[in-house]
Amino acid sequence: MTLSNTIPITDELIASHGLKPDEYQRILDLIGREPSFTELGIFSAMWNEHCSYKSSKKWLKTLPTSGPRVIQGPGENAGVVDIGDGQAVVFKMESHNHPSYIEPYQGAATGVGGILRDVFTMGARPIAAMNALRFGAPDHHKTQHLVAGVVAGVGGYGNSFGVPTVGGEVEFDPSYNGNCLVNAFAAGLADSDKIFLSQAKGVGLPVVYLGAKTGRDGVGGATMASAEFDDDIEEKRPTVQVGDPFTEKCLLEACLELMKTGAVIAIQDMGAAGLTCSAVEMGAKGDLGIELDLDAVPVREERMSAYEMMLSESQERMLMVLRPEKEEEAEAIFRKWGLDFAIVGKTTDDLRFRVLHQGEEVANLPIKELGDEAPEYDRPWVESPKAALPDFSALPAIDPADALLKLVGSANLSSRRWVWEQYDTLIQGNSLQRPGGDAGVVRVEGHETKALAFSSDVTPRYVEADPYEGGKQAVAECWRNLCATGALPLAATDNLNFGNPERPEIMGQLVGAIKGIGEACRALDFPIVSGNVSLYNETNGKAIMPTPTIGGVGLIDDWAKMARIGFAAEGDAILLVCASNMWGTHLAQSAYMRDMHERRDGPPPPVDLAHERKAGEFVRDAIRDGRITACHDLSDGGLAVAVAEMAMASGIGAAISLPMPTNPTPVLFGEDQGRYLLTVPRADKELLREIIDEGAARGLVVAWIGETGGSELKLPGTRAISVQELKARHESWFPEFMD
Amino acid sequence: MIKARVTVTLKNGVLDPQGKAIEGALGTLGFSGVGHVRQGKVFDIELESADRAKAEAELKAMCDKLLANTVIENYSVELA
Amino acid sequence: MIKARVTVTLKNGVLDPQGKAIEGALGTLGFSGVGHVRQGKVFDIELESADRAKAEAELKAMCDKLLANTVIENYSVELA
Amino acid sequence: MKSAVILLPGLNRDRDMIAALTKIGGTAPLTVWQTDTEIPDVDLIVIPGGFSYGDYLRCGAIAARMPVMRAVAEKAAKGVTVMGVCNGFQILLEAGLLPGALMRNASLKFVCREVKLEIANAETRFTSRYEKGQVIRCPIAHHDGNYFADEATLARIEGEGQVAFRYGEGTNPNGSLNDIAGIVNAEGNVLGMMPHPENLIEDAHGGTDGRALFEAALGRAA
Ligand SMILES: Nc1ncnc2c1ncn2[C@@H]1O[C@H](COP(=O)(O)OP(=O)(O)O)[C@@H](O)[C@H]1O
Ligand SMILES: [Mg+2]
Repeated sequence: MTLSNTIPITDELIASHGLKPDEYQRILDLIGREPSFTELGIFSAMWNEHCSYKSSKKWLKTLPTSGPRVIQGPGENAGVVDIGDGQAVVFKMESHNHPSYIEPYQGAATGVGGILRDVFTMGARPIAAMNALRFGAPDHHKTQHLVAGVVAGVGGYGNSFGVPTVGGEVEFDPSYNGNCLVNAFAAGLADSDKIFLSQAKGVGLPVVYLGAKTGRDGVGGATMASAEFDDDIEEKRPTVQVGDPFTEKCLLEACLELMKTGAVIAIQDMGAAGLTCSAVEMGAKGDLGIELDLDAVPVREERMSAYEMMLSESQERMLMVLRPEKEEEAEAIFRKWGLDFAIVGKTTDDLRFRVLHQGEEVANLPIKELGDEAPEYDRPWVESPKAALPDFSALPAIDPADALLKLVGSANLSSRRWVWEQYDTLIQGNSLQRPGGDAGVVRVEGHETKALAFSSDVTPRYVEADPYEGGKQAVAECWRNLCATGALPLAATDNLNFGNPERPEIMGQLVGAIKGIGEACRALDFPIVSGNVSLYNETNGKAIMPTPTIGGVGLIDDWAKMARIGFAAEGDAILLVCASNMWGTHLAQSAYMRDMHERRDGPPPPVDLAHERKAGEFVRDAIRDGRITACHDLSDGGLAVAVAEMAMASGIGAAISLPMPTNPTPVLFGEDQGRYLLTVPRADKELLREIIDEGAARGLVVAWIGETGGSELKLPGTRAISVQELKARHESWFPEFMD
Repeated sequence: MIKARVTVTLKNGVLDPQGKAIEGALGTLGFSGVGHVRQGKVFDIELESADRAKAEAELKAMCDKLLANTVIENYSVELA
Repeated sequence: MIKARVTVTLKNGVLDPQGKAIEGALGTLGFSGVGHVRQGKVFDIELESADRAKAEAELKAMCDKLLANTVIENYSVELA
Repeated sequence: MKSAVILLPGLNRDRDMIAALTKIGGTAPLTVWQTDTEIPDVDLIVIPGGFSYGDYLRCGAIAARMPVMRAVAEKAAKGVTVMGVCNGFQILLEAGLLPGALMRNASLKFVCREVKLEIANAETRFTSRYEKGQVIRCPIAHHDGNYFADEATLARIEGEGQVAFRYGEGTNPNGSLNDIAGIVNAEGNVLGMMPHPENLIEDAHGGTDGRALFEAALGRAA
């Protein structure tokens, strides 16, 4: 046994691997000797925040993750949910924040590549993608460059791979100045009895390496030390990974083809800390040891050390346990697609993770403990202080028409067309609703009437003001967006982006948000089936706004009855579904207060989950019965912005009249939760009455607040605005900012 | 007027999917003995200037700011 | 082993959207006196060969067959 | 009518195209893999869209040099109907089966949206079910659709009526010369076009403007 790998393990080296002294002591206790350099690298990969979830695990466990339709919850590459007829939807969201800040195009591209791989590793063909993006203030010197690069990167990868991008978010706020967020979501379709998992089974079976060759990509920070023993390095190697969507597309086709042959026992994509994480996970889950022979690993660079191979984050690679009798057939498939295929090891019965390189054993570790014994922290946290409702009565009055024009043309509420037109939104020929509505909707191929709806949501300013309410709101808004198309929300994935959890205030945000998310998911039967945590999003001690992105999936039984946000016709009655005849009341933390008065104080609007559920079910039923002609939920900008969006989406105007209090601002711009707008043909008086009565019977207020028609939007107490002007404002901010 | 050529190439170790694809295609077309292929860019730039030293400094600034992605690329500047 | 650099540039008169966009961007970034910008490609190719003349002929064949689209592009070959 | 779809690694609208041909033609097309050197007897050969070989080097360049493209060229020379959409168009140009080149979009950005397409010549075997001057809707999704040809070539294809489709009413999304969106060869049996008629053939797509193109190319009786 030869383990030393020559690099002496110093305190400095340990620290540069992100391991705290007590964590290193844990390693010594576990293996009873000093680790080799390669082993140190393996531990650092397995025990970092990204792989071990050491700060968040305790709290993630509190989330609801099961339900009658859940086939696979968190713990695999992606969550799996039954959609009936023997089919399942497979989905997950993942962040690529830091890489995207360093190199926006490649960072975002490889983020998309990673999440697509997670989905097809499970045997699903990707059918939809979303991207939730957050950037610094528009006038910050890096913002434009980051937006351009990230959007091009998301598109560059997704378009070439061939998945329609059907939704997402783009938001600007100074808290992201030094730390943009790129959260990528992907969903795929699979037969529910043909889901592939990462758990290895059977002793002595071949472990196969698939896909692209291994380079030194992403062998970061710690390996800078490797410059000392590799005198051949002419330049500091960049740690940026470059995506190769072409190879990934081939990998998709090859994997799906291979899975059909029955050759695959277990499969795992190589994501962060590639070979290390994937091999350990496959073995540990199956109660098996793994032996890897690095000399068999396809490499694209010369003289790679064992350490580098084990930590490389080269993209477009997979590891698989194969039925030996199918080896030839499997290899032929991969060769046909021009991909590497190499047997790099075998499963063993000794529960050890052994790594061989050039005839030497460079690592020999207990495989279960690598994962199970990873540190887990109960980090101290403090509850975020609750703000009192501010008094806005002294603020100068602003004409509602002026305010609306400003809001629809603002950085955060303007149209994202500039972004999504760079994405292929219709490839695969199943996109029923492309970006611009409440949720993206994709037809289920091979089925006459079924479709899936997707939405990604969070309102970070709410979470910052009250993590618990904000966590609830993120889930509720996502759920609402799905309901607004007529979809039954099935399940969600979460991407928790926060600052440094070692600071009790930040940890308090994380804890509060998870509690809120859990509460909302339980109340709405909307389990979390996969997710990702991204911590330490801060620069110079200043954290981003807490951003727990929720990606939700819903099922539409008959897409012919699906609702869209655009007014369908002139002369439709507009109905507001809400909780009380106070219409709108809550201005604190609203887009209006932020953008019109630069006020960011006070509590966010509270979410009444029981009402939320009632309202969503009512709206969904009305859509499914084919009784309504359009539907849109109320979110940023409140009632006024929601009506404007419905008008802009159709080109049809509207007149709103509802009993106004002396100050119309909270009614028009308040962001009270649990509200929708519906339209119904006005001529059908009976139907109108029926819907209003039925809402009342279910404990909701359904108010007839106006009518569609003409080419202008007329809000109470102010001048009419032409829909054309609204549209011009709405569409111009982004191109003017970027081009 | 000064004519300059800026050449931008990928740093060592950075994956070059284009180069790789070309390698493969050359093989398919029957060219044997082709080792690594790496793809880069050239920019032919005209500058209204007579001061060669200043032009060179300016071109380098253009590379740093726009023409090269210095996170993954190297550049070189050559005046005609 | 022979190392070669192949440079492929657009023919005169062929539209170059990338070059034009760069021209514009350089102006926006405050670089003045920038005339035409044309973008092209370079390929750094390793050949397992010792015969320079043969290598050069082979590289030209690669250009004609693959590396350049001779409808719109010119190429030049340079051995290291 | 029998059709075949050419498959090359990196193409990604092959499934869309197969679905369209199946739905409109009534039977699924045959598929032909890049290394195949022969194409069965069919009435229509289609090269779908995507990013063959990642579109590395130049769009369609590597694909155009694969064995199957020699077979396509032979069929085209014999007068078989051949159609390339998006990447398929780029491949046909690189293979020399159509004149000109497709450059990067003038905006330098990938663009996916709906455009208006004007039927510039309704007498080709692809456009015969439209009227000359008719304007149809059609989605596009590409990064390199900026058609370029030297003056002489451009004059020739314009003069010979080889321009089949033009972007209509100020919707040119890419800077294409003369708003050219699709062209046929001199013999009229090979079409290349950037827009995606296969993504507008059924109600779920929000329209059926693309159908008539396939109906004509498949030669189906109305
Ligand atoms: N990065 C993006 N990619 C694709 N679509 C996006 C992106 N950002 C926003 N969108 C789309 O723009 C529309 C408006 O977004 P948003 O205001 O966040 O919606 P909502 O208020 O309904 O949650 C939605 O249809 C959304 O999917
Ligand atoms: Mg919405």
